[in-house]
Amino acid sequence: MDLDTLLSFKWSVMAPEFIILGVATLLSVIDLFMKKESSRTPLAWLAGAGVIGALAAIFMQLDTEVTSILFDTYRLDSFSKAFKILLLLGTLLVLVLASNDKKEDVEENRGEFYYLLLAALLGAMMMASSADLITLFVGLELLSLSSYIMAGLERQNKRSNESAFKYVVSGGIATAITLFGMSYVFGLTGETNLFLIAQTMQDPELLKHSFLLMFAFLITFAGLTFKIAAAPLHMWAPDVYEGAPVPVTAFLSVVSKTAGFVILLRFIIITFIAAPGIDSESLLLEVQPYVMALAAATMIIGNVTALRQRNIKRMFAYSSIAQAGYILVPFVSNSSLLFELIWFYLLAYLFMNIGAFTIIQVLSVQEKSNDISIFRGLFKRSPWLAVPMTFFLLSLAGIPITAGFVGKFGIFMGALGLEPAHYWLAAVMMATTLVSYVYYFNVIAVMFFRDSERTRVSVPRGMAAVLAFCAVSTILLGIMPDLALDFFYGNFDINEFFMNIEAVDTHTHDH
Amino acid sequence: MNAWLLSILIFSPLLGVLVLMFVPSSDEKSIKWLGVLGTLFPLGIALVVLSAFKMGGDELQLTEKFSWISYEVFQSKGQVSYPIFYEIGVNGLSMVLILLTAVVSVLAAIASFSIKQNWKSYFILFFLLEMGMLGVFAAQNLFLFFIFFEITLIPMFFLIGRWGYLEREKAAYSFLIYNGVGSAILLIVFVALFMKTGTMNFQELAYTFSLPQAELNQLFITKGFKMGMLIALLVAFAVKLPVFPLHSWMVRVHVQAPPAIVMIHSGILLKIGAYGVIVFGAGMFPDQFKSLAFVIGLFGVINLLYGAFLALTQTDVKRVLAYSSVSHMGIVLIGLAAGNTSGMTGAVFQVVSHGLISALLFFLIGALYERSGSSELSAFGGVAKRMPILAGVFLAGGLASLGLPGMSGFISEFMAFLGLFEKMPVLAAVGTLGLILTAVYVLRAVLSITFGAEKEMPESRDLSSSERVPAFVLLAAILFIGIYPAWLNDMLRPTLDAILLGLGG
Amino acid sequence: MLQMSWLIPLFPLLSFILLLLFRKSKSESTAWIGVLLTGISLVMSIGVFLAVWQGEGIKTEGTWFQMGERAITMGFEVNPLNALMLVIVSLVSFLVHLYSKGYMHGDDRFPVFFAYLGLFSFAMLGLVLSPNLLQLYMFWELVGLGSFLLIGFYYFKPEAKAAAKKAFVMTRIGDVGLFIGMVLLFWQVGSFEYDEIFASVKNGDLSSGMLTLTALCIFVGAVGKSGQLPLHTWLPDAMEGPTPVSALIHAATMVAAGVYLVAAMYPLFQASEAALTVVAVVGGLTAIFAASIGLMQKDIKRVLAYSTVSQLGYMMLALGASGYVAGIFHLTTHAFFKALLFLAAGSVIHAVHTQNIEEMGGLWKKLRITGPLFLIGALAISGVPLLSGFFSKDEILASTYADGKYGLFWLAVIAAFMTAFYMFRLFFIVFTGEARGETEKGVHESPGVMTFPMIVLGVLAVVAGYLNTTWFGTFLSDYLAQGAVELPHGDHHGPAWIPLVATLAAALGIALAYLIYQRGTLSRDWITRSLPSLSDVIYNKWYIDEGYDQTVVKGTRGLSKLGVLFDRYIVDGLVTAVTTGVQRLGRVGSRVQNGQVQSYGTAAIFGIVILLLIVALTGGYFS
Amino acid sequence: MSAVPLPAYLMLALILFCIGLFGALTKRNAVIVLISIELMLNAVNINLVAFAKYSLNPGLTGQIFSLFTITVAAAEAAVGLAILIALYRNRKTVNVDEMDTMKR
Amino acid sequence: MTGEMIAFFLLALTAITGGVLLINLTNVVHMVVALIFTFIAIAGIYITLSAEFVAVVQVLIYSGAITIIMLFGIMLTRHQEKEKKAPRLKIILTGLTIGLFFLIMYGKIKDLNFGQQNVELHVENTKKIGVELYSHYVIPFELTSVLLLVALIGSIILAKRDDDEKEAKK
Repeated sequence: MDLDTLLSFKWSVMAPEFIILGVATLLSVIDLFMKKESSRTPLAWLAGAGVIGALAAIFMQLDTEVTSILFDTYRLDSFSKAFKILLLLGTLLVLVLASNDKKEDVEENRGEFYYLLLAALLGAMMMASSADLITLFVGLELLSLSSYIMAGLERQNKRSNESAFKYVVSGGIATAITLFGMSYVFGLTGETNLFLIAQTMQDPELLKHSFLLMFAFLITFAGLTFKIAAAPLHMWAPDVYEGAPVPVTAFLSVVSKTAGFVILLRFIIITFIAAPGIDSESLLLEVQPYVMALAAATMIIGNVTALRQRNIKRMFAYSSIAQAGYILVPFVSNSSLLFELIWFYLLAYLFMNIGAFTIIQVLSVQEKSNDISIFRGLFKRSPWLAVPMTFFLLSLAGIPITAGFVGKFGIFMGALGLEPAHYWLAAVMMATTLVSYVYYFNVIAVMFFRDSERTRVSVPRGMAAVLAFCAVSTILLGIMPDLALDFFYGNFDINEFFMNIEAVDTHTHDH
Repeated sequence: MNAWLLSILIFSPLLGVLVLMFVPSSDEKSIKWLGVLGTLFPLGIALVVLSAFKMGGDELQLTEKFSWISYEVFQSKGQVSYPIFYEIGVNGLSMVLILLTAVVSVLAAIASFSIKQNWKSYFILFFLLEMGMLGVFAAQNLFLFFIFFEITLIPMFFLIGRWGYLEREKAAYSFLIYNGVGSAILLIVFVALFMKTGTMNFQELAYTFSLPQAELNQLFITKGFKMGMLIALLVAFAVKLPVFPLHSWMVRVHVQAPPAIVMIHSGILLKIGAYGVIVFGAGMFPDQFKSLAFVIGLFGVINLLYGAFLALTQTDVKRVLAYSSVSHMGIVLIGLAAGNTSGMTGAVFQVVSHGLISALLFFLIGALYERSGSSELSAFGGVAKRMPILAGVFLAGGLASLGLPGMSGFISEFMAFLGLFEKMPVLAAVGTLGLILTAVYVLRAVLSITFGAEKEMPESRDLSSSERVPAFVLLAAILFIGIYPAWLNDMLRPTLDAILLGLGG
Repeated sequence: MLQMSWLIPLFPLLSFILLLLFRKSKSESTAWIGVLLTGISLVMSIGVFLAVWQGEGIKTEGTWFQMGERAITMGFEVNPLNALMLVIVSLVSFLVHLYSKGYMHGDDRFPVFFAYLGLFSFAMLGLVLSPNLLQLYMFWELVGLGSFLLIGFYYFKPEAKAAAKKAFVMTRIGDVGLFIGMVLLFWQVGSFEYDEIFASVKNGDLSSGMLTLTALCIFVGAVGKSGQLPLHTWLPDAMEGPTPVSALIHAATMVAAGVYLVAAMYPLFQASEAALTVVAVVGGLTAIFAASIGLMQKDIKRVLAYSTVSQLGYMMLALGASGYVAGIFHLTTHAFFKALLFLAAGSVIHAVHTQNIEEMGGLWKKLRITGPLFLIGALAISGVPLLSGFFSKDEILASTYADGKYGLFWLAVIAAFMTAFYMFRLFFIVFTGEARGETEKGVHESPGVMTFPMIVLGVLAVVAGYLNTTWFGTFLSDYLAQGAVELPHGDHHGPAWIPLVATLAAALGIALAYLIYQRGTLSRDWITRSLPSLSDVIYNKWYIDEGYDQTVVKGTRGLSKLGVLFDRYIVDGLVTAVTTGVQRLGRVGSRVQNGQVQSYGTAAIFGIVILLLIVALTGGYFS
Repeated sequence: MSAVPLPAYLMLALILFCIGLFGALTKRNAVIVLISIELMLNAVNINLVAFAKYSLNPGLTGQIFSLFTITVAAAEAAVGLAILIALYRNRKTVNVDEMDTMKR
Repeated sequence: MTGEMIAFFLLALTAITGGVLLINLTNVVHMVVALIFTFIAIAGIYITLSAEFVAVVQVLIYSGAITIIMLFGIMLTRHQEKEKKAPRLKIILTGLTIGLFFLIMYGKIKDLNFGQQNVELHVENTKKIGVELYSHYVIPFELTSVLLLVALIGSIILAKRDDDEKEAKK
């Protein structure tokens, strides 16, 4: 392959990634030359501009056909576009949330945060737009490494240190496990291109090793649950969420989680769609009960343990575990609605969770605490914080006229849509949702039913904007979910996801 | 105008919310009056709707239908879409319930004058609650029904938890979790039905399920599936109704919530359960419903007797009334179990009648509580002396509650039992024991408050003029239905006939 | 005239509404509203009665509401039976209104009392005019309401409160029986109309078991309202109400409604021999049982109350023994003389302000009008010849004998003896001898508004008997024969010795009372001493109330308490168990979260291994 | 063909993986925990390289994959160590089981 | 038994021994040193698998770079040299779980054989790898450079001494 061939690829489709990469580099250089005392807020604006630029680039690509560069190591299809929008949007909101962070001891690391955030975003975006095991892995690690560092950015804060260390150890083990599983997936097929893997999976030779395949699947899957904070690799989340700075927690719980689902979808669906199961059924059908069990366990652990939390960030960590469990449900059901359901739920989740974290941030900065009691009497002190917070909590709990409800409704559609319908999974989800009412409404009760002498809360303008945007979106998507669904259906053809344009025509075994 | 009429009605309480937003929260007086005005407005529109409603005409009227949400699914068969529409309409049954909602809301708003704090947020939530209730009865598909159903949940949670009595928060959670269980089951059932049939519209669903089994098999709808769905629905609505043994939340709410809210709750919200059983249970799965009739009847009788027995020895008048509600909801079940014209009519009449009666009684309890600061029976005595009007209305309400002829309670009890006697005479005969017990506990409660030696109370003024309005309006309505039931009956008949046609009775 | 008869009940209703509006008025002239309006009713009733006497009748109905295919109707019907009842009710009601004007003088809720009277009269007249069972049932309950309100008129008295409640609940028990019977009939016949029910009965559409069942259910209703055994306990307690109320409701009208009901449904009863027998037995037992209690009571009104129960038992006995006319006849005469007795008793109470007969005495001289009137009443009820009671009681005895119910016949005779005894015991203690207690002073005769009604009733108590006599003509039975009911045996002219026996029993009773209470020949506590336990039982009303208290009331309350416990510990307990279970689970979850990152890893590996193990075990790993 | 069979390599990898895992989960010194994770990644590399030679589609890909893995592992070790040092400055400990201020 | 076989066994034995020593030694520095043997042995294994380039990288990065920074880490953190054993129960439980994992995997690995092998891997191994890296895998390769940059910057930020900054602030 010579330079001409390399240059013949349509590199322009990578524009969003290039923009992010460029801005990240620029930021690091600027940061290097900026005076230590000067505020890093301009960096935030620059980073934000970069994200918006990348978003714009993606919107301009909406009509672009499926494009593949270098044997799907980069791939632009509807799936990647749809989910990259989520990632970018999430990062943008986290940026605004962080830019207004007035906590002094973080100030000194402000600059690094921005370009680390962008680097993490870059990794996530690469995960969204690749169909090659190696790229996926490197993207995943880029995201992970940046996250480890971000979690530990508050160097003087013991909790931040500890959370970062826990994160890096858990993450390291998870990476090893994932890779161990992937190594078998790779080994049994000898390919790294997902489509080729899928093709090779149909090889009758592999029928003999269906057990190993199943093991590989389960190990890889379990390893990847680390990113989405689902069982069995969920336990890091509460500690890390608690210790990390709030913007990082928001990032972890939204963008990083979204990226986790992206890689799960990409890797699992494409790779195993044609794989044989142990009893010669489809492997994906055969693993359903196990994934279901994991989803159920995740929902139960997350919701039940959240009941006992007094620390709001920790509570949201468990909540986020539970939410991961919910999103795993359509994944289990293999419904044809899979992509839009997950996409929609993640979109809803993005708004409600970032919105909630914005308020947590405001309050925890003011009160110097993360205890639930910081919400005491919020309705009296600042109704304009209490009301949106209520919407976010209701949405998380899945109560109508919020986006969270429509998302959950969709998940149920997925779970009950195919024959045989997964009634018990739906029942577990509903039962745990009920349990979740208790702790979500507990926060609401604290805001509305308790009184407090504390003073009013002042909200920085940028955060207020994030808040308003998230609240409006949460409600709007709850009332008119078609806004998002039509956008999805109108611009994304999910068949592209399965379209192997590269491998069939041009792949040559050049070794 | 007519095309939008119903939507205007449903969302008309929002106008109140909007107006209240601009009133300073310290301006108690204007907020309270706006609170009443804000409910009068929907009442006015409800009356317009009533006038536009053709009695005994087509089954569904004033319908509206817009495309709302559309999921597109690619299956092997090709593209199948799962559209969700915004579709509303009224038939006789929902018209009656909408009217009841509008009326009771106004009266409850008046009764809310006794609220001591945070009037603004109180009334905003109150309006949202009213919107939810109106929507529940106007909804013509499962999705919309569920949404409005849940919308009623949230304001109620706040209203109980913030403005209730001492153990209000526990009551609020109790309310939330129990009703959450109900709505959780509902959601699963609704989605399951949706995914099997591709529609959420009540009528289309009813039509689909009435298809011959051979066609249904192609949709993977077995008899077992239908039965399972029906049972789940019944359980879900049993929570709301509530049916023994799922009633304890309701008692708690009735005791702890502010009186005006209990008026709404007992008067209307409980009725959603009955409405649901009628529309979904009997309306969509008539065959299965019939085969479950005995169980439903049994639970009806158990409810009736259990509530009555427990009401006998309660020392708190609110608890007496709460258990009395349990008991009276048993009559709804009894009527439904009968599944014949009289039974159905009785059930629906009981829905309306109990709505009015319990609203009246709780209103009076609220007035008494405000004066005495207690709701213990032992705290009262000889109220008739200083407050003859209150005592008189209270007695009248009690008599209505125990089914005195000439009042609405009689018609419903009579019809329900009449129906059940045709189908299950022995069960019905056992049930009539409840009529005696009802008399015992109602008189015990009413008499120990109004009769006997007078006891000291901090305040002993009779009903003020603003308090008389709700009391007399409700009493008049109770008497009107009791004396001239034909009006209500004519309105309900087409709807009930349609359901009865399915039940084959 | 007949077309207007539906207005008859409405005048009292109007009175009720008007008086409620004037409820705060202090003026006692408000009473005239009630008197006037019931007077109009009375006049109309008499007009209607006369028209019916001439053989007319009417039945008009309209749809009340439509129940599916079936129309539930409301309307009114005038037939001989209810025309007679109309007159009785409106007459007694009118007289009681008048009487109350004097009796209630000075009460601060004067208009309310008259309002309640109006409500009651409305309900009673409506009941009588009902052309179908459902309508009857509705008014039946409203009558109960009126009675309840009036018994509890002195609401501040705990006894009145208890009595009102008891009256309502006890009659409600009966009502439920009526309800069941009515509903069962409906599903058998398809209608609540008397006509249609009778037609079906005649056609033999109902099985005999069903006939008996429905008849008995309806009879239970009558038992409740008419204070028959075993639901009679409320009636004596109901004497807590003002005395005119007792005269109106608990002597003349409402309690007679049970008898009326059986009479109105007579074709149904006729079709079931068993039902008739039950009616007769219950009636006969009630007659003697209540009379026995009446022997020992010390409260003037209670004596009269038990007397009423006893007489109602007579009527039931008559109906049960196919003595349709006899029953109605006794109902009529009883209405007059019992109302008279009550009003006279009221007059006495009004004068001496006590109801305890042991504190009275020698009133004959002081109450110059009341005394003789009371004597007339006592003579009439005792069955002294030529007064109304004699004729009607004679007919009952005759028909019982003719029906072959000899045991009941002799029971009735003994009851007659007892009646005479306790009435004259009462008379002698109250009116003769010396004044006892502190009641001498200020005793004066009642005003004219009170004595006038008594005089009217006194006259009627004498002459009403001639409505149906062997000697002058059987006007009443001829008249009733126009009605729907086919009279059973025509008239009963049993053996000629029956009147003699009856007279003898009455004479014996009077004589015995005379000997004990006037002459003192026999010591007063003669019976008490000779049969202490029996007299104790009788004095305590056979311990029926206590028995109910110990069994039914305590049982119900116990069940209720049990229910409360069940509700708290089982129903709520389950919920608590679930919630604590979830919370425990949460605690376990958070304990696992021990902050050790290595434990997290171990847990994860453990999870994965479990998954792999399950796959291995279920997938045939070892094969 | 008498070459070393594929299962032998896989077994070696598995053993090393398990040892690494055990070390990562039980060793108290944080540095050793980090280095144990490196050992696990090494085990994966053995798998990858072995599969590069023996597989349905043997080729260089496995070796390239392992190169990426090595790089990533190195980066991870560096970052992990940096975090550890930051932590050590504040807490003066490298004992993993003392790092449990956040729990429950 | 061919020479390849013997070489494999020796290398494997060394690797595993290193691993076991890692587990069992108490001196932290000794542990790291033990692991150096493992890393080098693994490099040898790579050579038997015709992956010369990877083997070289292995030696450079693992036996060299990583081990050194780990040793530096140990020095920097001035720990007590002796490592205390973890609680027995924890060791047993973890050991059992991992043992089970091993057994399950072992059962299906032991007869995994595709019956073919690539014999040309060692031919121009490094060059071919280079070509592949710079053509086929250029995107992940570049991404890796970002990753390394992030790791570099991140490590510097995190490990930077605070006193410098505090002084700078003053």
